[in-house]
Amino acid sequence: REYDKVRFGVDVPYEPMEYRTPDGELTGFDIELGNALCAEMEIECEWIVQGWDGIIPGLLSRKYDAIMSSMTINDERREQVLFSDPYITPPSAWFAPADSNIETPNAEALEGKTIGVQRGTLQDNYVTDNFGDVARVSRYATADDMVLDMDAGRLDIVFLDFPIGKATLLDSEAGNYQVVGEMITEPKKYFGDGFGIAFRQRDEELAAKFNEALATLKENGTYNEIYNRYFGNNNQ
Amino acid sequence: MIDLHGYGPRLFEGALVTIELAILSLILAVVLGLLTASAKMSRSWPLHRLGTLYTTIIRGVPDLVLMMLLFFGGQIGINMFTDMLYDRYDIDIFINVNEFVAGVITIGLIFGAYMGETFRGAFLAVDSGQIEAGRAYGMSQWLVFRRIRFPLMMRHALPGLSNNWMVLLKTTALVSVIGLSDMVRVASEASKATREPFTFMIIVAAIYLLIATFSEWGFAHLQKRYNVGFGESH
Amino acid sequence: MAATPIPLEVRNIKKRFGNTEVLKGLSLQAHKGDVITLIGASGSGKSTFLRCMNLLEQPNEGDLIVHGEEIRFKETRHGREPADWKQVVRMRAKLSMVFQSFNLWSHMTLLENVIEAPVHVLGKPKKEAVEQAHALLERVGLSERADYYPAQMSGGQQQRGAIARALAMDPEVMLFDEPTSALDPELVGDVLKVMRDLADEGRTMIVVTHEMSFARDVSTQVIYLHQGLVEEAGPPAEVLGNPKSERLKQFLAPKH
Amino acid sequence: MAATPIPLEVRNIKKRFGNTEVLKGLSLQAHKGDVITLIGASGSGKSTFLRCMNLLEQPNEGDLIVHGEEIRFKETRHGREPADWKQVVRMRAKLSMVFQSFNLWSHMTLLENVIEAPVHVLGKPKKEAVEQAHALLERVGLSERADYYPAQMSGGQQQRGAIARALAMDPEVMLFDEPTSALDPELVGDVLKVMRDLADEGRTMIVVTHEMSFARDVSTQVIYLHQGLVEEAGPPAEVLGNPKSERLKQFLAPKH
Amino acid sequence: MEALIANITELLAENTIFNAQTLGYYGEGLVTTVQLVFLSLIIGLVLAIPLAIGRGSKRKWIKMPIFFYTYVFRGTPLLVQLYLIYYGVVFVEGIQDTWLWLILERPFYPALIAFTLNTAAYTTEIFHGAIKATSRGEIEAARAYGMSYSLMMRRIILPSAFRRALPAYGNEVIFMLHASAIASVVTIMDLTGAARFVYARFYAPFEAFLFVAAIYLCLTFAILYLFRYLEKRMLAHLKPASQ
Ligand SMILES: Nc1ncnc2c1ncn2[C@@H]1O[C@H](COP(=O)(O)OP(=O)(O)OP(=O)(O)O)[C@@H](O)[C@H]1O
Ligand SMILES: Nc1ncnc2c1ncn2[C@@H]1O[C@H](COP(=O)(O)OP(=O)(O)OP(=O)(O)O)[C@@H](O)[C@H]1O
Ligand SMILES: [Mg+2]
Ligand SMILES: [Mg+2]
Repeated sequence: REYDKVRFGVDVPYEPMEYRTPDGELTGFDIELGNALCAEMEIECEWIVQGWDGIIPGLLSRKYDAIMSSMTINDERREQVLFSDPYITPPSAWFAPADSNIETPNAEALEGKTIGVQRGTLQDNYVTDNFGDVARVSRYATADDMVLDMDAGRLDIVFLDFPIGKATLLDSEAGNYQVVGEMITEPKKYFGDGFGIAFRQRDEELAAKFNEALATLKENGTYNEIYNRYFGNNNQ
Repeated sequence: MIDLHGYGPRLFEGALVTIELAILSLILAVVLGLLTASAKMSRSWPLHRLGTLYTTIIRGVPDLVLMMLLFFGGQIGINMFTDMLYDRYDIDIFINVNEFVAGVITIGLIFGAYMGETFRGAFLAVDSGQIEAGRAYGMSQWLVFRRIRFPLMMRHALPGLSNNWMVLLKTTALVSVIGLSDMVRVASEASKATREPFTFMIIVAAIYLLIATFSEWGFAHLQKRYNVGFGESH
Repeated sequence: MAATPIPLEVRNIKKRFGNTEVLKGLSLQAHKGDVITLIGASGSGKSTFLRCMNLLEQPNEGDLIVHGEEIRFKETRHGREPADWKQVVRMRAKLSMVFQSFNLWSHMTLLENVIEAPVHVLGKPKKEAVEQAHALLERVGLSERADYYPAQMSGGQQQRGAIARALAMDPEVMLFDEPTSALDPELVGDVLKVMRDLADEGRTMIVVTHEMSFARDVSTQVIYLHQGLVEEAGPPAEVLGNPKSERLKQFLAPKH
Repeated sequence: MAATPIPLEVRNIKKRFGNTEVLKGLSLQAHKGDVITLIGASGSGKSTFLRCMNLLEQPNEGDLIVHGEEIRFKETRHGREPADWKQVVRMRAKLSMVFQSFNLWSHMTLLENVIEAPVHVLGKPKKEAVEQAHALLERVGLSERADYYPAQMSGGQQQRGAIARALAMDPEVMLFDEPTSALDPELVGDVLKVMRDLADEGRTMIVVTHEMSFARDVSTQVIYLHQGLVEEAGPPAEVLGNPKSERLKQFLAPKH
Repeated sequence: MEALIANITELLAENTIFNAQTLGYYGEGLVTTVQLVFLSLIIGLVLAIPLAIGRGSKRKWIKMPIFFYTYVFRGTPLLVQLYLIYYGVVFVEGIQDTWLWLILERPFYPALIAFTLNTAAYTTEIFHGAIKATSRGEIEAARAYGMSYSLMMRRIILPSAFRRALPAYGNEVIFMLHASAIASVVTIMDLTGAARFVYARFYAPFEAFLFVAAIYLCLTFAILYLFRYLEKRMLAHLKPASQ
């Protein structure tokens, strides 16, 4: 089967992975990488903005052919969709106010605290399963609501994708927040294999083509060029 | 002046989407509402049942769920058909359920049910003597409806209609779940990007209030028009 | 040379509501110029009879012949119904009804009320209808009120307006259902006067009424109904002046 | 020994709506047992006069003395008003009004309608009020209908219910505003009969009516109003039997 | 019948979504939704009655503020109201140090406040309309029988207005139940919150949302049934007698 055009579903904004400039132009790491992949395969690509709640149904109902929207690869999702090889593996991290007394986020330190997560993310699953019994988990629709509530004093600590946390907490509110503890990428059960592009199960051919193109970009340096533009000052 | 961080034009476009969506859904809802009210008042048992089923189910299911079911479920239904064509006859087509159309249909369907109830109450409030007079003068069913039943009914229906419209207007924000950039969606993107949630919230609220003000004004006009003959005596 | 057809003929009409038979076989012939009054106690079936004549109620049995044309019926699941609603609509346009509670359309001015049916049912040009309407309103003494809404007029004025509306259809037969009984005593006179004038002019009319003086002075025939049957009928002098049945005698006795 | 005070006395009442003076100075004394009928053409001010008596309208001038107690007024920005609303409430409880359109409270059964004011205004124990209500409903022939809602009763029944409601206050004076004119002719008799009984019993009543037979046979005094003034007043035999003014003569002439 | 039960058990055994844990989430969500909706409706109703009376007052300084309140709360989305009350209060200087913070800290009360103010605004308008429609004659009768203003309100106007308002109010209750779905925006795990959570864990949108739709449907049926019962009882006076 010939593919001359691929439509991507994406949920914005999720800075710096995918977001819009004020005049409505889509940009971000996912977008640039996706465009580069298409260029490599010499097919046209189109981006379709879609809210997160409907992003998998949209794929399954063929509103678009792929999802490239910071979606973590894991087993439960694998039952619904087919993933490409991971194209980035960002760690997750704990963020707390600068004056927080939590040093190592473990069950003991988090006892009785209120933890913020973004609803439906792998961080949510991780926190719910590991600390759900000792701490209160507040689930937010967006990372920004979470920041607002941490400002308000309703949250003690939040658990986020590191790049997101960095963009929303460290860069924009310099000095108010700190990273607490280690970067976290294990266990795979939660943190999966990094972000992947999702396809419908039957489109194996298309996924294979993308994997091939991704490998080429990693080899020829295009990938690194884009990566450095977004995460350059960080060695992750 | 409030700094919109360059989101002004998109907010404006979003507001247009909201208004178009609201008005088209309102039209659909009114038509469906009239049909439903007629069905529920009809002598025919199946029609009556159908009307009741529609109003209960639709009012029972949350709007968001209904929206997703219709949009994605509808698409999957169509896809099953096109997949079958592909598998059997090697015909490869994709029929896309347009999100704007889906939004209008869903919101229209939801509010058709509420309108149906409003209209039914209003129809029942019309003095049956005046309908009878119409029939006694040889008017056909349709003529009676158009010239007498409908204008008399509107007087009773308008307060309920304006309430439903207020709710409908705000329900349009649901369409972001199916990927439409209405004003709420744009505002929420803008507030995330600029980290100024309240600025955009307030702007959205103000636009809604503005639309509400205009529509109240419109309703006041309609009220006046359909209240003709019921005012104070000379 | 064919005789002109009888404006309205009703043969052996029966009507049931649920299990009770309200009309038990009533017939009537209204020739041109006849003024027939229907009298009887409350519940005797006068209104139902009148409403059967223009099919606002569907009779369960019996025939209806309007201006020589017989209405066709068919049996349906819901009971007996006219076979051809177009025919009914056409026939109704020939019989104009004036209701006890006037039933002027409240969202239209008096003038609009009068021209409504001529324009939309008979397809008369609007200009012509308006002219005719003004003439009719003049006749019933309401030319000043053409632009008033029903709610702005007294009961007597509304009823006279309703008569003008009925006349505008230029009907074969006019049906009146207690046209004065919703009126204050002072307003009754005006309406009765208009009706007398219509009778003098040779209009064919069928009138349900409690106004014995009208029945006596104006009508050509009086029919006394009792429990869905004609108990006595004939010229007013006979029926009212010299009643035979006990019941009618009692009905005619003064009330207080 | 002090004489019992007069139930109701009205002195020189004037009432304006906007610029038109509707009542131009009317007086009246209702002694115990009096049945006063007010007659007059439409618009002559009968209803307004009656409504001024229990202050549903505020008279612009004039005095009101109920059972020897004079109602105090004060001037406000909105015009003349009662100085003490408590006094008005107390006074209204002594004058029961029966309306043309009955005005039974539609969300209450007939029995509830009758006990409402005695229990909540006069503070009567509920049990006692219910007993009394049953007796009153019996009197007006409605004992079977105690648990019906107004919408489920005929006009005549509603009006008799309204009379029972008025009686339940055991009023000094009963005010009736055209109590029969919203009724079908056949139902009028029932209501008039109840009113006759009340008169025979020695109730003080003031009645606006079009029923000349009632005025003639039952009332002790007839007042003929014309354009807000008393044109003639006196015993019915005199006023109705031998009217002096041209206008009254015409008013009394048969209509058809 | 047995085959049906067998079928269902089989289905339940096969599915990975509806286990004790997720059903627990749904259960808690149900409780939260019912609490939130029920409480805000009750309080909203209690507030709406005096407001509706005041809305029809002749005095401008009573009437206008109430009109303004209903105008703003009916004219703007509940989501915005909730957002401002939950996230916005923080911008009030020093609120964190007062006892108010004890109430506002948890999301439940801000949500309750937003819902209550919203439903009170709609209910005020509904009642206001119904009060305005009270038959003039019945009011006159009440005055003529010596009822004071407050007695008349209590015994005649409000009871009959409430009955008339019942159908419209039934709609409002259903609207409120549906609107409560946005509570999850401020981290409350209501029914919709639970559904989103389950969806996010298992990526089974149709199962998760269809199930919750079924629960909402049951709740709506309960409400419709209740109102049908109330209407039957309280609107008896509008129907002709069935002797
Ligand atoms: N739609 C109906 N359903 C059931 N019974 C009806 C209906 N319409 C009329 N009836 C009954 O039919 C009988 C005759 O009613 P109809 O109205 O014709 O009497 P009427 O002679 O016009 O009385 P009135 O003088 O009170 O108007 C009455 O017993 C009435 O109760
Ligand atoms: N609220 C009002 N505002 C202005 N004018 C009024 C008002 N109420 C009554 N009127 C006028 O006062 C005059 C007297 O009215 P009223 O109702 O007392 O007459 P009536 O004798 O009872 O007449 P009817 O026999 O028709 O009931 C009429 O001209 C009427 O138009
Ligand atoms: Mg009749
Ligand atoms: Mg009067």
